[in-house]
Amino acid sequence: MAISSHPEAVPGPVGSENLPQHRLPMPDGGFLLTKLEALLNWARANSLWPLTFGTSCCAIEMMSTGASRHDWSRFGFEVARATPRQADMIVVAGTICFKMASRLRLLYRQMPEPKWVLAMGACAVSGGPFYYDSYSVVKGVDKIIPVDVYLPGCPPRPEALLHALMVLQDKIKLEAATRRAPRPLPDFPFEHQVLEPEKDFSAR
Amino acid sequence: MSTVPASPAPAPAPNLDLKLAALRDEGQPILGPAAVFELSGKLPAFRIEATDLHAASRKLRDAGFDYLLLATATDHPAENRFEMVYVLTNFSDAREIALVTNVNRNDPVIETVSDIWETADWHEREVYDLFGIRFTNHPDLRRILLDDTWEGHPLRKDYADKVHNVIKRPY
Amino acid sequence: MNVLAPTVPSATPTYDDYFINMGPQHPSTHGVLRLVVKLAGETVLGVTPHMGYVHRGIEKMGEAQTAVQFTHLTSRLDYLSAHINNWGWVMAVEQALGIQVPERAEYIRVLMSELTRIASHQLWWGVFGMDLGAFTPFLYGFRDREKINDIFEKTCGTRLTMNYLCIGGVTEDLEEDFEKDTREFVAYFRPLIEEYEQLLSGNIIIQERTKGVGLLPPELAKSFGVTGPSLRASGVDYDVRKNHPYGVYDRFQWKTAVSDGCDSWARYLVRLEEMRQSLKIIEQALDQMPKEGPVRAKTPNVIRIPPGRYLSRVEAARGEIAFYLVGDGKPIPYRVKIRSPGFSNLSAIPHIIKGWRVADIVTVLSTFDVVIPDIDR
Amino acid sequence: MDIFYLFFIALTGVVYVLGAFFVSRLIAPNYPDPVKNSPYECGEIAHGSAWTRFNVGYYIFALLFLIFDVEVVFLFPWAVVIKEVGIVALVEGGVFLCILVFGLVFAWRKGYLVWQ
Repeated sequence: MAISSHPEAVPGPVGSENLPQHRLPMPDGGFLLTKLEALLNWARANSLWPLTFGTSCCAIEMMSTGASRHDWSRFGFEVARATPRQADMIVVAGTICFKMASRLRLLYRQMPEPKWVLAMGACAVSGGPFYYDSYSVVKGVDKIIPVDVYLPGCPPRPEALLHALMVLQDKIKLEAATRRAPRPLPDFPFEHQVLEPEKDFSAR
Repeated sequence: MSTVPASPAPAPAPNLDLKLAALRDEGQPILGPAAVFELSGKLPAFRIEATDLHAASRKLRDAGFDYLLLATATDHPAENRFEMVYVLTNFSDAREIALVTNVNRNDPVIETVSDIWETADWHEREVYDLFGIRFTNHPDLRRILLDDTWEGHPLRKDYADKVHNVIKRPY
Repeated sequence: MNVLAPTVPSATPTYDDYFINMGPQHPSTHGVLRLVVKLAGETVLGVTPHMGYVHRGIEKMGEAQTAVQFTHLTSRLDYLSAHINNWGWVMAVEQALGIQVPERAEYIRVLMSELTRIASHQLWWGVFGMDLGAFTPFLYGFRDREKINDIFEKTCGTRLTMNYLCIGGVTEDLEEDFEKDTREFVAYFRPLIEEYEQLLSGNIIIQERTKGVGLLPPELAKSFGVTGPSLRASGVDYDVRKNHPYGVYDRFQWKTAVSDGCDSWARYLVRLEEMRQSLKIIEQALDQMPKEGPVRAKTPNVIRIPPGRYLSRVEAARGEIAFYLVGDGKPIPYRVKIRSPGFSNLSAIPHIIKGWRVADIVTVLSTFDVVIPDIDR
Repeated sequence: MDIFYLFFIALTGVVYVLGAFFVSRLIAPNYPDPVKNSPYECGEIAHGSAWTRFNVGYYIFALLFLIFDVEVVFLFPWAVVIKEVGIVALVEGGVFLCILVFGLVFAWRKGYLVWQ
């Protein structure tokens, strides 16, 4: 029973049928998994709560994936939380500009620890159609936050998003569940612009 | 880099179709002799001086053009000028007239029309944000799209951005 | 001082007003729009929108790409009316070059635009219900929207940002069973609008939260350049397809959905009515469409935009979108300005939300059907 | 004898709560980050302090909610035993509800249910 379509995935020693053993050389993950971690990873992988974060066109395809035909709650992603406190992963759906980059970084850092990022759409992967000649688009989200799964497409079809989520689930099932160190944040030179709401209302 | 002909011959093109001729005959008396009818392309426009922009807008507003479609600028660095364009139309038969003025590029200041059409408030803020043209007695002239800490005005032709790595298209 | 004596309420309120941030990441701002809201308890003293979080500089890119290449960016502006944006841009270039679009292509453009308008209103209706707390309309709306996506996918290849309209007409001819699918869809969807009415319009909570909320007087709407269903709900009968007809829209018999309720409830009903009118247009377009003929005019190999100013105006799902194009004889336009409906519609919201409660901001924002990349460009 | 059951119920409650904390401390990764504890304001850095004087309307709504919530808490055990006790419990419940309905009508008339 091949869990993921990963070429080098070698089925490990026979575990119980719904808690498969897996041996795959992972740079930062354990090599041979113990029972408890498999159980934890299996539980986490099948109940990932995405943060509602959509900036542009890919958000519509993400909503279509959440709607009735391509229902993603079959795989445990249904509960899209609005606050980062209760979210496990961010589906970065859409273009990220320099003004939004520091906000996205803050949202990522406000999420509790086992957290993952899925860069959905060409804009999030590499700046997409706005790679050339655009002065305000960050060329790829991995310059702001560490990304786990890249999903090309402009916008990617809902089935493509579902496949990317399954690849993310496979990745989670291979990681060391307990002592998973947070991934280092790439250095991003643009600091957060401080708010002055009084200025907004002084003019009027 | 060839630029838009600054002021083509005011003589209207021979094949000026009826609709444009009607617009010209309607707009000319309202705006008076100061406005030069200019048909460059397909948009009927009246070129006026920046100083009497506000008066001309007021006259057109009272003459029934109650809908400012868009207010924007075009950068002509060769002739050291910004060309401000105000496209006016109305909500009944939607015929459109453009007011075109020139603003000196070194000290771009022009009077606001946001007291005539309130939609101009945000359009002018965007022009200030992306071109750097200041609008006198505008209620709240601040950047609207870019970060307040952004240096430079991106839509100028000579905008060079060292901070946000702008990758030029190779072909 | 007698403790039981009734204390006269002090003139100045005994509480401070404070600011809250309906910030870039907020479920009800339909994208990344930040509203700084000044509150006194629950009542709103003032709202200041902050945009630019998804400002991609499309107008600057227009000065670095040829007119043909720029078409794909226009469908990413207001991605819910992708066809209509393409049509606006393509019409501007055709006006500049004086290209005459063949008859069949004109009808295909009308069909695609009206289908896009229905799909956009379906999504709006679903998200409007979700904003007011009812999750079922979201599923109903997207279920019917998938039918339109199938039709688009068969003809144009993609579901959302189709690049189907091109300079001179349409890139490909229609799928052979396009007409069958579309007629099936019209027959399938017409009774469903009544179902939409039953599901939401009859609901007392929706009526309570939208009737009389967010009054947009016609004069204010005109002065702020509000267009589209939000303007027609304030009693101003202005629709670019009727007042400034383009393409073959003047050959169809339909009426614009106008209501002079001026409130969120009127905006809600106007959009439902607009879906019915779009169905009527689609039927008439299918009947009158020439069965065969070229779908694309002959265009020069290198499309150079002659010097001058050109303007095209099109009625998108959210309002009037206009493309102002300045050419200088080169294939790359000299200046591209996109007049987006959302930009002007949003500028009216701070003036009509004063005095209402925090929950009404969500209602007004949702009935204005705001799409953020359309505002920021 | 039923003291033992009472003790047993209390025990499972305590074990259940403490167990949850203990397991999460054992398994959940714990990497505190000053930004992670900063208040969430839709992606922006929080501005100003939340320690402001609030409108009195909130207090009234909270009070009304508390009253009717506690009322429901009383009704649950009452509903369980109403069959054995019979008519007397019904009458007492009715009186209890009437008093509270009278309170609701008073609040309604005074206009506290509508936000000023």
